[in-house]
Amino acid sequence: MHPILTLVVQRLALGILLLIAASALIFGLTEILPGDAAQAILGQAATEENLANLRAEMGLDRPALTRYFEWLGGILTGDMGNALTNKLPIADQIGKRMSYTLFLSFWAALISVPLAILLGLIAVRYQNRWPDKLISGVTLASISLPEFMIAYILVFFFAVKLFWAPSFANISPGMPLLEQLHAISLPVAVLTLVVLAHMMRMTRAAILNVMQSAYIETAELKGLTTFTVIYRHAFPNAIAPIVTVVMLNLAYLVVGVVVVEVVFAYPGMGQYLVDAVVKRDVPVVLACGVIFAAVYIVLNIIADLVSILANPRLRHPK
Amino acid sequence: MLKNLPLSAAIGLSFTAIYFLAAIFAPVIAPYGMADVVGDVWEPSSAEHLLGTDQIGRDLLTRMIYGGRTTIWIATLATILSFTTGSVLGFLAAVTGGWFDQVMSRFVDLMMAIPSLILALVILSSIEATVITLIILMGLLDATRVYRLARAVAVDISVMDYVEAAKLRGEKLGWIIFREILPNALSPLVAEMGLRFIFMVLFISTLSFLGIGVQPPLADWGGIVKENKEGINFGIGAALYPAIAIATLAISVNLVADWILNRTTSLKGGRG
Amino acid sequence: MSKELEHLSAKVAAGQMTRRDFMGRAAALGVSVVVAESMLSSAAQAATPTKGGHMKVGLQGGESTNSLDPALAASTVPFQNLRAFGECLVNVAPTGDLDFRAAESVEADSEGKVWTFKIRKGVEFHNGKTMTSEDVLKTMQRHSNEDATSGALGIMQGIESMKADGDYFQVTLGTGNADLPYLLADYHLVIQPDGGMDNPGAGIGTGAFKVEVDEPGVRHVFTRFENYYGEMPHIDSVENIVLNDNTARTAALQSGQVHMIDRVDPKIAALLSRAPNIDVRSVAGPGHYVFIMHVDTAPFDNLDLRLALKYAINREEMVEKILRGYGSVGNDFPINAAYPLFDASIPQRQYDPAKAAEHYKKSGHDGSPIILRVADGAFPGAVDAAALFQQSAQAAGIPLEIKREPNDGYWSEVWNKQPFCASYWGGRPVQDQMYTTAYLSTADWNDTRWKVPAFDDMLLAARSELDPVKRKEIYSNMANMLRDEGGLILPMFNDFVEGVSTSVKGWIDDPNFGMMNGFAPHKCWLEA
Amino acid sequence: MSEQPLLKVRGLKIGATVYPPGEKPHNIKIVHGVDFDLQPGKVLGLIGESGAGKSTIGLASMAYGRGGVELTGGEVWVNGRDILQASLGDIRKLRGGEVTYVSQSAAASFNPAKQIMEQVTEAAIRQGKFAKKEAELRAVELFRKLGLPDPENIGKRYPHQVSGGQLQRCMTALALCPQPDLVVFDEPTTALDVTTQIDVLAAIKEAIRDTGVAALYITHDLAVVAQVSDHIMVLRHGNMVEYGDTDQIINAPKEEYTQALVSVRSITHEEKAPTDSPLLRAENITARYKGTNFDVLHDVSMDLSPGQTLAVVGESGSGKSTMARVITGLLPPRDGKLTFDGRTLTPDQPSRSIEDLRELQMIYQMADVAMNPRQTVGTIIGRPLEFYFGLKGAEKRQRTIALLDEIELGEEFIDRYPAELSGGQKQRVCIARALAAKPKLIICDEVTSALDPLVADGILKLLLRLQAAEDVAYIFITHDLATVKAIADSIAVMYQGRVVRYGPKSEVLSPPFDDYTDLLLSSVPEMRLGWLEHVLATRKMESAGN
Repeated sequence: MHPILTLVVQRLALGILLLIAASALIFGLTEILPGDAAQAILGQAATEENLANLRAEMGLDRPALTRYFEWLGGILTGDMGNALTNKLPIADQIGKRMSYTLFLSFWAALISVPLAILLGLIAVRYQNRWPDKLISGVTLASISLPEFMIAYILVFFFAVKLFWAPSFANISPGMPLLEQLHAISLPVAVLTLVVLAHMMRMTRAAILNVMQSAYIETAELKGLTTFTVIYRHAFPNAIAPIVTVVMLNLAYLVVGVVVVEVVFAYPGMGQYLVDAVVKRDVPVVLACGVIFAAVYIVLNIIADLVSILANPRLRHPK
Repeated sequence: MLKNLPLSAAIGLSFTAIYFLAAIFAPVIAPYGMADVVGDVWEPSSAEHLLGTDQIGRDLLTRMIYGGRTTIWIATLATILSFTTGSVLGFLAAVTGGWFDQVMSRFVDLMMAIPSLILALVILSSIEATVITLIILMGLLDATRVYRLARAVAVDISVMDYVEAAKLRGEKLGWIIFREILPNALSPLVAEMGLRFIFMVLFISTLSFLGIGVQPPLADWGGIVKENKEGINFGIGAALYPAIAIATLAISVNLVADWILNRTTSLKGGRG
Repeated sequence: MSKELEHLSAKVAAGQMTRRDFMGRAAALGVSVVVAESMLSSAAQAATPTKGGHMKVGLQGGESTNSLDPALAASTVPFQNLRAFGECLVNVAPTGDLDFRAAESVEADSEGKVWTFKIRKGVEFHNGKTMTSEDVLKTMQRHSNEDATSGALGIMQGIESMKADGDYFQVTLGTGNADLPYLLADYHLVIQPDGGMDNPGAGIGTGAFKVEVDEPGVRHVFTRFENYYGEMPHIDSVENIVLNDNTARTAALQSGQVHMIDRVDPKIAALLSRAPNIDVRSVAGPGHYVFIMHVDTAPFDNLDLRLALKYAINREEMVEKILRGYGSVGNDFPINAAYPLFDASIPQRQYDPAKAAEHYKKSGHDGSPIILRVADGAFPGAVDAAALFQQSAQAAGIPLEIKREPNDGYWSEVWNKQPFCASYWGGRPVQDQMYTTAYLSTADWNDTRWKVPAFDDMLLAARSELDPVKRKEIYSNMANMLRDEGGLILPMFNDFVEGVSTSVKGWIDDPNFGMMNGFAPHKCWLEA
Repeated sequence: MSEQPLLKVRGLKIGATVYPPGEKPHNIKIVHGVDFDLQPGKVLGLIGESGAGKSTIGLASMAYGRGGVELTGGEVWVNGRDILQASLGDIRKLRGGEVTYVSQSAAASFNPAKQIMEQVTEAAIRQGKFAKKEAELRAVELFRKLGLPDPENIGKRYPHQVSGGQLQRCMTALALCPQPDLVVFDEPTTALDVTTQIDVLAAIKEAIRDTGVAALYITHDLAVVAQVSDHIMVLRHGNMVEYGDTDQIINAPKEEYTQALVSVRSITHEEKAPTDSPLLRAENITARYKGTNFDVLHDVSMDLSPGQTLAVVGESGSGKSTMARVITGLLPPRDGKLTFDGRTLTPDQPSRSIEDLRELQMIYQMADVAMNPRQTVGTIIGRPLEFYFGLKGAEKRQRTIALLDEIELGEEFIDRYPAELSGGQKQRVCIARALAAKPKLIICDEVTSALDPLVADGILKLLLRLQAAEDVAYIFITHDLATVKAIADSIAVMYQGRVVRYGPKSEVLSPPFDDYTDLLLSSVPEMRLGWLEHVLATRKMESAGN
């Protein structure tokens, strides 16, 4: 296990470097681009002197570098600072919103991942027969629809017409779990549809790829049934690519939900970020950006590790 | 090339062709001017307005045709941009290796660690979204993905004996990249190209939907959905047509991509 | 009027009959809509309200960047929140009269320079502290502080000095202003303990509701404040839910998840009103959409050109196409029936290509395209409106060129900087304030560069004139002046269009602002 | 022949669907009606070149068609029932139960993700032949019988943790574990080093004898099959050429084709004496690969005279291919010196002059990956002409055609793609490409080992002819001593990164031998019965493969 341990350390170190670089990149962008928080807030009410006042009040009059390093220092000491616009501490805000987002992603993942893999296996089992074609067709369609469209269609039918599910995800901490689930049923459905296709297709491809190898023939020549061959011999060797794509999609579930949150007025990170971006609330944008990047990086590391663990060559070196 | 063309691919090709032709000849075939208000709001489809009218009484079919034009135009150019930059850099990195490879790959990691939609948000929230800026932005953001693929493919190829043979012969980088590697990397890249094109279409639609994409009166499919979405809750189709268009285009291009992929894999020959 | 109608209106109030049916019957009985409406609202009040319930309101215009600091409130959701937990000295009633809240009464000296408010006794803040004139003073001081970024800063500028003694709060102005109480009704000016100097965002006020949950950009829940001095709201609690996406907001109302939504898109108002359990309420307000010209910049310094453009716009078409009828035509001055002392007798300007062409010719303009700058954000449908303007002007041979500007930075870069662009005004409670903000020579936001001493004099005269008849006459003259010489082209006043579930009773149309000027939660009740 | 045959094949016809690029997929015939019987406990050798359909026939005895292969006609009777008519369920019982399979590459045929024991016993358990415990005991027993080290625990290892030779034995254990009636051995030793090969061969032979199982033994190497089989069937292009008992086929082949197979490698080439001014001189080369910490070459020296052939012989891991990389400059040595044609070669390839690059060409083992599949033969051969001599247009084309018929291919090949060539033709094109540069030295890396014996012979003959004609020198890297004997002038025997024996062919190949050379020489299968036993009896040293 030793090589793996060192590997983890390397990955983590690289990850942290990436994070810092990412934050610098985002900060740089927000600096280069025209307009700033003061302007964004005052809008029509902007007059030179109260712009100046607000800038001073927000500390935007100080040089960019100092601000960035202050922020960085803050982060490293676990303090994300306060939002420029409403003076609320970013940490609590994000804390709340992140929990919402994770809640949504969690359930979406819980449904989509096993479903995707199962469908993938079935598609391989009946390769080029109707179940395969059906599954591929449906998933292809769902991958090809813009997610906001899926969302609206579901809302129209299940909320407006049938009154089965709420049209927007109004959840609050107090709610009992079942109500919360009911509240997020539509967003979860949308997200599931969006990520399902990709994962399923990759699973199918990965397993089919493995099915080309000679040891599958060996297995077949042992007189095993096709399904046994697939899940006992093919699947274990397809884990690495599958995990990679699953992680990619999980990352998407966490960071890619902006649209879904807009449509369902879901109080997640996406909404928060979009508002912050529009209002040029740099500290918030940075915080969100870094968190998203972190999620992506961590999931990637996990993917790497799993693929390593799934590979006996690395698990049991000679 | 087109011999023994499977049905699915045939359908895909024909649809794709139709859309592209419509895009190219939009001004010719569109029944009305793009921005002309020719009827009442959300008229149902009729003889003079085949798809009815949109939220301020413009002919929807016309909007769809011009919308398709913008969407396809942007998606195509962005795809081309992302592929030329992405694959050339990817090949270079794969062949030369060393620090260039390191720098590029790390940078790409960095770019990919930040969700592209969010980068797009940050950038487009302040620079004006013109067709050009959109193409460049989307193209470059997507180039990172292409780079990864191209590099991976090229790394596999560059260990082939024939590449080694070329190196031993003393060939220059140019020949090795464009004559030895590119032709063999083409098929997977082309297949990927189809998918990336779709993501472009969806991406630009999403941007327009969030209001930071193509700006009116210029129409794109995502934009038309946004303009007409209020109607959805009342079962008004205006918002559905562009969605259907996006979906069908996506599916047909996917079909074509799959077909290319299959052709190339069978070219490598199965297990023997 | 017939017994039957009264009977019916009672039924409606009792929820046994939908408002739409009633209007239908009323029409059938040959009763004008206005009368019917008034009957209905009076009947509504007459009916006995149901107590209790949790009211959900879906609102546009809330971001996660909002705060509860009254000074920073700029969009709808913060406005609704202030209404719920805070109270000003006075409010403006639907009728346009003053409705005294934190102040019990007000006295003015002869020329309206010194105003003395008697502060209400036994008013309690949500933190248990009792409100004093000191709190009032501090509040006003905070908002008039130059360095502060209060949205009410403009209003406070006319004030020379303020003082509080005992139960009294006194304001002294530089020049007399008969409308001061109306100015102090500005929604920013809610009374806070110590004027909220220490913690402006605390959300402590004297309102009928107290803050329960504050999730900026998501939802704000308020529960009835049991120690409220005034008339208790019928409902137990109200939830302001942020639903910025129009479709989501509509869907929420349709699927019965909220009781009311604001900003119903005119396009769908008709469709929405067809839904069985939903009423669409639209109220003419002071808000208006304008195209503004700088009268001091060529070519707009030429009166004939200005008139040409004014005649070249088709107001009816705009109201029809852009507002879908949920609004009224404008007359090139920023005042309509929503304001007290409005002179309805001023003749309406019509679309007249011939006249337009004539003035255009007289202006001797070189015929080069006149550039009109516009952005979606200028007002809903601004771009479409501009397109319509362009077409109607074309008919008069006036070449307009529309230049789209990005939404972002429109207010900082284009508006009040470019000589000809689209804009909107939310309106003000009184004419004086409207004119003072945008048409006084010295006004910051004089976005038409309208600097006419005669006009300024009239404004000041009217301001300190306490006799309504005389005032109305002065205002009428000012309106005519602006209409015929001013730099604003005002095609339309937009209505407040709102969707209300039929289970909501006690609704009264209020021209001051949407959601019954923000008091719907205070006055309406929920029928089971 | 009284009892009924275990395997009875009648009129077996096998076809396949192929999907050539750009063409309609169409059916081709692989086997055109073959008949044979196999009695219980007997071993039948199926021999033929690639494309003869021998593997296909072998798999047909399990009613299995590989890839797009379909069993189109005839009967295959196993234990008295026609399995081509049997239900899928019955076929599953048959596979891994009555009939089992040992494939050419055990390395590829073991699931990398599972322990060996699990895979060895799987069939036996699934087929309900043994309970888990028994099956494992039996496996251990087989491991021991097959001479695997540490039989109790080797099953706990993963495939990548054991050597190729051992894995091949495990594969045999896998096949024998369920106590089948018939085992199909498909080139079980071809992928192994010669020295390993005979051990595995011996192990298999013994196992067959002890378990009394019948076997189909498929190979292209007559010498090998001669050691294990009772009968031999010679196949060509899906037809039976000759059938007889081993003795008769080896010693008295009737058919011409069979005779050719028997008399293969009859090339003779008398050695030239080394000249005093060598073309290439390697002195004390020591090298290691990037990122590793051990040398793969230790102080290796060798000379090559102009126009002569130096054979570098050794098994995989002996460092012979590494030597090639050092000479070509792909792997700069840590120490040592290369002199080429009197001048010193810079160690790393990129810094070498075009002249050096031109005069030192290389031919690879796998012809089909040595040619860009997207280039025509014309481009492949033409490029060096253009690159080194700036030939263009007609001139280039003429030269290309000239080269083509030097390698005995016609002008019509100029527009073909590699995919359209046979293995032999591909290798010839590679030779032409090397030749096009007018080199002084060509490094031939295992150029014949991927080819069928007869084809290989053809290539060797060609190379010799070209050497005579163009006076080009070869470094011939190979593990196959027969080849060496055929063409070498001098020989360097390499073992674990060192040259253990070096000199003119005659000296190297005549006693007294060092142990390794002896092992190497003795391991080359000879086409006589009983050779295997004899060798095993007289060897001095264990093979490296174990």
